[in-house]
Amino acid sequence: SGCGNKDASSSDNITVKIGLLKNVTHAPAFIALQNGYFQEKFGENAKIDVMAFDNGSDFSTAIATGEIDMGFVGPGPAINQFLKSKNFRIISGSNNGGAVLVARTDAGINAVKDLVGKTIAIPTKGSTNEISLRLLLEQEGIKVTTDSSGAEIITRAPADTLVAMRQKEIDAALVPEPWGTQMVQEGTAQILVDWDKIPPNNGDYPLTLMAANDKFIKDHRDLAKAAIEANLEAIRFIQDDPTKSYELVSNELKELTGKGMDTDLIKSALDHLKLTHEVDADAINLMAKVSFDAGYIKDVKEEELDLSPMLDLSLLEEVTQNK
Amino acid sequence: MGYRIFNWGWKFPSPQQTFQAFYDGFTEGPLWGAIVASLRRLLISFAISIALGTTLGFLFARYRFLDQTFGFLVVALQTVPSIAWLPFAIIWFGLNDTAVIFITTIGATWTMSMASRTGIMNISPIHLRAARMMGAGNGFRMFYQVMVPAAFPHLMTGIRVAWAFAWRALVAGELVARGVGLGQMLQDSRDIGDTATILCIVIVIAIIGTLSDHLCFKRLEDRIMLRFGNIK
Amino acid sequence: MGYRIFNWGWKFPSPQQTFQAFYDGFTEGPLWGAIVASLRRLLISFAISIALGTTLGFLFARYRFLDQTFGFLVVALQTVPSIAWLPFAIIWFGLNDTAVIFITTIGATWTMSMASRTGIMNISPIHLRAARMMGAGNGFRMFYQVMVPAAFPHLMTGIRVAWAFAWRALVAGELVARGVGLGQMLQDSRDIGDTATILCIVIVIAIIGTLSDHLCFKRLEDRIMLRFGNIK
Amino acid sequence: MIDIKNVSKTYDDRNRGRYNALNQVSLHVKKGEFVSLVGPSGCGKSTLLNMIAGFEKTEEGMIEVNGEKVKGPGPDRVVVFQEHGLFPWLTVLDNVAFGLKQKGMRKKERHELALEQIKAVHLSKFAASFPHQLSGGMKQRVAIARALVMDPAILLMDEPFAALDEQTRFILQSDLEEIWGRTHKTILFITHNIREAVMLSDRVIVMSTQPGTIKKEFNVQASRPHSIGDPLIHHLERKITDELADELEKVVKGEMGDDYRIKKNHFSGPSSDSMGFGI
Amino acid sequence: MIDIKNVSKTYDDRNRGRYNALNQVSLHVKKGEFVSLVGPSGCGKSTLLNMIAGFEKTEEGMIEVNGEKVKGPGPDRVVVFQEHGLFPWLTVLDNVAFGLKQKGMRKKERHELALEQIKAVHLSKFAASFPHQLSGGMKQRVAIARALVMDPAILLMDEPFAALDEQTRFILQSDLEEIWGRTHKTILFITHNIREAVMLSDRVIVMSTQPGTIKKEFNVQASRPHSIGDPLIHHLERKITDELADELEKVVKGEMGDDYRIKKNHFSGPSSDSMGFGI
Ligand SMILES: Nc1ncnc2c1ncn2[C@@H]1O[C@H](COP(=O)(O)OP(=O)(O)OP(=O)(O)O)[C@@H](O)[C@H]1O
Ligand SMILES: Nc1ncnc2c1ncn2[C@@H]1O[C@H](COP(=O)(O)OP(=O)(O)OP(=O)(O)O)[C@@H](O)[C@H]1O
Ligand SMILES: [Mg+2]
Ligand SMILES: [Mg+2]
Repeated sequence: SGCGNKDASSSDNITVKIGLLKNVTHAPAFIALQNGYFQEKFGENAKIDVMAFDNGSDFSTAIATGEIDMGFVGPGPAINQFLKSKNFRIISGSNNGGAVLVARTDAGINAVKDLVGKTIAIPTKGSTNEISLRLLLEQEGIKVTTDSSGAEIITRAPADTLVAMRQKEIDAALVPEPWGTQMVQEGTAQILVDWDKIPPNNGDYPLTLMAANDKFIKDHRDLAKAAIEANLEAIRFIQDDPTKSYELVSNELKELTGKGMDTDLIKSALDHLKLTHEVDADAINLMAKVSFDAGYIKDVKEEELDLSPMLDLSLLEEVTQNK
Repeated sequence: MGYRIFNWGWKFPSPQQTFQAFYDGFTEGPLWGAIVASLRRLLISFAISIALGTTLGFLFARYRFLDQTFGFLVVALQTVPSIAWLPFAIIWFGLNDTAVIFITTIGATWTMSMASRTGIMNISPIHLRAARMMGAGNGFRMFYQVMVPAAFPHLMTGIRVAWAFAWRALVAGELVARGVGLGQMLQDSRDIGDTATILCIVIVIAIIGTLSDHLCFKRLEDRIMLRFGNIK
Repeated sequence: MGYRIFNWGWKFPSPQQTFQAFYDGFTEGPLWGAIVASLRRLLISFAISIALGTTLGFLFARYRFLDQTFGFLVVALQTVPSIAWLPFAIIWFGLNDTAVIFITTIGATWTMSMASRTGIMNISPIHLRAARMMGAGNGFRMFYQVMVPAAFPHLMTGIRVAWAFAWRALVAGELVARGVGLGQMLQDSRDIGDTATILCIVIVIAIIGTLSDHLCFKRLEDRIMLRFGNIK
Repeated sequence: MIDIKNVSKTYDDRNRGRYNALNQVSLHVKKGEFVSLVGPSGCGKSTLLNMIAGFEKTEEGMIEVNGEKVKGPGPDRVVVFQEHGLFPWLTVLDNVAFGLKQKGMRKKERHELALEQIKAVHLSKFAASFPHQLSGGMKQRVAIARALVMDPAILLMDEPFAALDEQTRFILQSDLEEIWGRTHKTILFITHNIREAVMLSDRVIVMSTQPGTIKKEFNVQASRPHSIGDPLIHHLERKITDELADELEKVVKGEMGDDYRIKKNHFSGPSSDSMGFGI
Repeated sequence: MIDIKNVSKTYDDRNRGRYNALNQVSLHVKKGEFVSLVGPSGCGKSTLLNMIAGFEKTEEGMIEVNGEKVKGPGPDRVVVFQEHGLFPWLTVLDNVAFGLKQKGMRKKERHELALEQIKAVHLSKFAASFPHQLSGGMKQRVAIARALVMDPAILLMDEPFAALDEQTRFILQSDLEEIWGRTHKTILFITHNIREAVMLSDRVIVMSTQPGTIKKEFNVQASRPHSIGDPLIHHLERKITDELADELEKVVKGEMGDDYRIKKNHFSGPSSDSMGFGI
């Protein structure tokens, strides 16, 4: 396979710094780590350093500053950061979908249009989830405001969202899985829009992508390709043996945060996303437009908003063609 | 790592960007509202802290057994960054103003009570004796007629440090709390990597801090100190 | 909202849970490592702050024009919670130790330099005159032989406040920085809603704070004050 | 008026252990009498005065004022301290009126009374000033006015003029004499200045140290106002000086060891015709 | 030794505007002479001394020491301050040795020299103590030792004994006289105590105030050691007292307004046979 063409000069005594978020939606990365795919593909001489982030914007800052070489991130923060620093690329997809809109059981919300005058939580400003939410609200003609004439969007770390929902601080939340499922299981919330109805593309939008620093791609193209291979292999593994995957994901989570997770939750999370290496450029451009409209993208004119330079799918092509 | 600082680019906003952020913030953005909201929270917490802290300090200075039992606890609490209480505040009060005010109050009260304790313990015994001799008693009249003014220089120092602590706690608390505020703006700007707005908030905070220090505390202190004839 | 506090349940860890968290933290968990790592960062930043702050303060006290030009800037910077610098620190240095140390240093330096400035400006002119008369000159010998010891009571106050500020900045910085540390542990525990560990970290911070204040600063201050015969 | 019987006082001192500051002191001060206490530093003069004022508890023995046991400070026995003890945050007027305010007197009334006393110490111009704006002598004047406005039966003065320079001190002495002549308060006056004691008092009490006891009493039987030229005053000053010289040597030796001795002749001077002076 | 020619000094004062502290002062102090400066508070005594010490700049006129213009403080003109000015963080020994250390002297050597001077002021027992552990008189002794160890040509003393109680003051006076007799330093001595001035000095300079000028000079031609009994000393004290009384009245009136006047007879006493005293 592709891992055979290791270039000794490139992989000797190098530490590859891989970034990821502590979310179940990063399952392929977790599996690749747990099963040692990265190590296997990189070769013996490469060391792997894993850095876990709480949110995508920290991740994006880190990849832009060279703090990490490559990793897994959502498109929202990646777009924001790319438009500023333009020094990293999206090299592959990992999975799509994976987020749900839940509403508090006793908030009297039965449809998206009921969200007028309600408070909806998202993990971070500019995140992929916010973009979905804004699209969703736009479809129903609901404005984003800070008063009761529209819907109010606030940011909450997912862990805080659980508490906030319990305390009726928020009425709804568009969160990555398994947080939504967890709230449903707790009985505090119910699913309002399921993962495969979330825009854009009804759940078939990029949620987790692989990104790599320009410098890393230039100096270690082989390692970048090896990482893509690891990702592909992990995706296959999950598809082949989901039950085993749940356990592995839980183990990785325990390593990253000190606490594992119920396999049921992991199962529901994985059920709610679509594993794929493909990257939908149109969806990304649409997301960028939403971000722009929300005022998150500054110093760029709308007509110049072209994100094709952010995608560098040549490595992915090389890997898939080698198969 | 230091070299990075000089490799500006997107890492530091240009003056134009900062001006633009100021302009946007004040005209269409939430900057003005954020300032007002933050100041409101700050002032509420600050007032509570000062009143509570001064009273606590008085009790500690006055009742030896309190000082010996709970005194060390206050010292211990004083050393805990109020941000560490944040998780509890969120659980107890929710992600709302109450939590932020709680955090901010906790951040400023202990310092204030230590300052008040020191101030009252350091009152010249001659003043206390003179007051008692002239019939000021030992209770509340003594407290507000003699102890508070006599301890004023110390109290003032306490107030200034408490103010600084309160600011720190406020911003930290607002970073996670819901609503409008400078801390929330900071967090939002960070999320979308908007360094110009971040710088603009830092400048706003610095200006408010300097102004409040200069216009309120320093002036008050100077006036009081003038009265006291610069005794230290 | 206050009633919530008494509606414990999941909102406050029981003593057993807390003990368990302590036990786990020290035996298998990262508590010990976190303490060491945090203290390491803290001490590095603190040393830088003290040295830098004292020197800055001296320069401000000594050179009027510096005081009048940059003095107000230091006051302004002092009022900015160091957490507000965090986004910049992250962009400049990355989510690593350097960023945390930067934040912490920034948090403590300004206070220290203000204290040092006040301390040096308040040195009794008689001491300065006596020293000059006996040939201590006007340079470095004067600085370390007379100014530093004479300003010691003020410097000590500055050091204690700087220490408190440094702690606050450290925890705030660590909340987002990567690696091992009390702040990171706090954040992790918060993410998984582990209130017992949170309380346990709060207690650890309080104990470290109290111990360091008692064993280092208070002792040092008392010894110095004893020497100074309790002059204020 | 003031009755002190067998009073002793012991302090727990960190360095010296139990320190016997006063030992079996008995003293009687009549109404309207001006009594001075002199004695070397640390002999317990202030301790005694503080016990009369009610600031310190009497452990052993008994102190009665006007036939009543002293239980705490009260406006009938007002103290004038060496460090004036004015409140820096109040104006001269408010400082003087403070005691009246505590009695619940109305603002107008108490300001009138206070102004009267301020006038009596020649400070009308400074009623609105703050203490730090006054010179040391003026501050002591305010302290005296503050004491007099309470109209106490007894004035207790603990080295009230010690911090002043000699010129000011002299002026205040003559002011005090004038006030005493006018109001005939009972005054207990502590000083290190023997001339001051002799010039002002009806009776001078010499205390000895370690432990503090009353060593000797001198009646000043000269006619009022006492004058420096009066040979009686002259003679008394010499005698008290001699009495104190022994005590003083004791103290200095305790401080500096036996290698130091006071040249005795400096105290009484080479010729007996010279008057004693404030040692 | 010290040559002062037509020196004037003006301060910019916040309240009083430009304040003329010294006006055309000329003074010559010979080598080995003991000269005292007396005068009412604020007449510029300290200002003059600080200018000689080099702490204040001379704006007008000229000050020469040993034929050289004064440019700044130096170890040849050491000041003993009223508030002693010892460093609280150093032991007595280190305080005294401080000046020698600045000269670069080795530790052993400078400690030896310092100990010698400490012995000379009878404080050997306290070499390792810190200043706050000493009494006021002992602190002034250390300050004198610290000055003497530098072996300066000139000692400038600004009310060195003013903060001490009378007994201690007296002892230090006689100590100072002994030191001067032994070392024959040139001493400029400021005091408010006329007796102190007359007893110690070869010459007493009386200054007047607003602006500070030299009003009169008195030579003390009595034989050393001066004795209180000496009629010459007696007489001189009276004369200086009278000289100062006018100045004093000027000051008091300025402070308190014209409604206050000093009872003149208190100053010189009713009978001319009494000696003058420190007003
Ligand atoms: N609170 C105290 N604790 C311990 N010792 C004390 C206390 N107050 C006074 N003393 C000691 O008691 C002794 C008498 O003190 P006191 O102040 O009465 O002396 P004094 O005669 O007034 O001296 P001075 O003339 O210096 O004012 C001194 O040795 C003093 O150290
Ligand atoms: N730095 C200064 N700024 C303004 N005025 C000053 C300053 N130093 C002294 N003066 C004024 O100059 C005058 C003379 O002061 P100086 O200290 O020389 O008096 P003095 O004779 O030593 O008085 P005392 O006997 O009280 O020590 C005073 O009126 C004083 O207020
Ligand atoms: Mg006393
Ligand atoms: Mg002077």
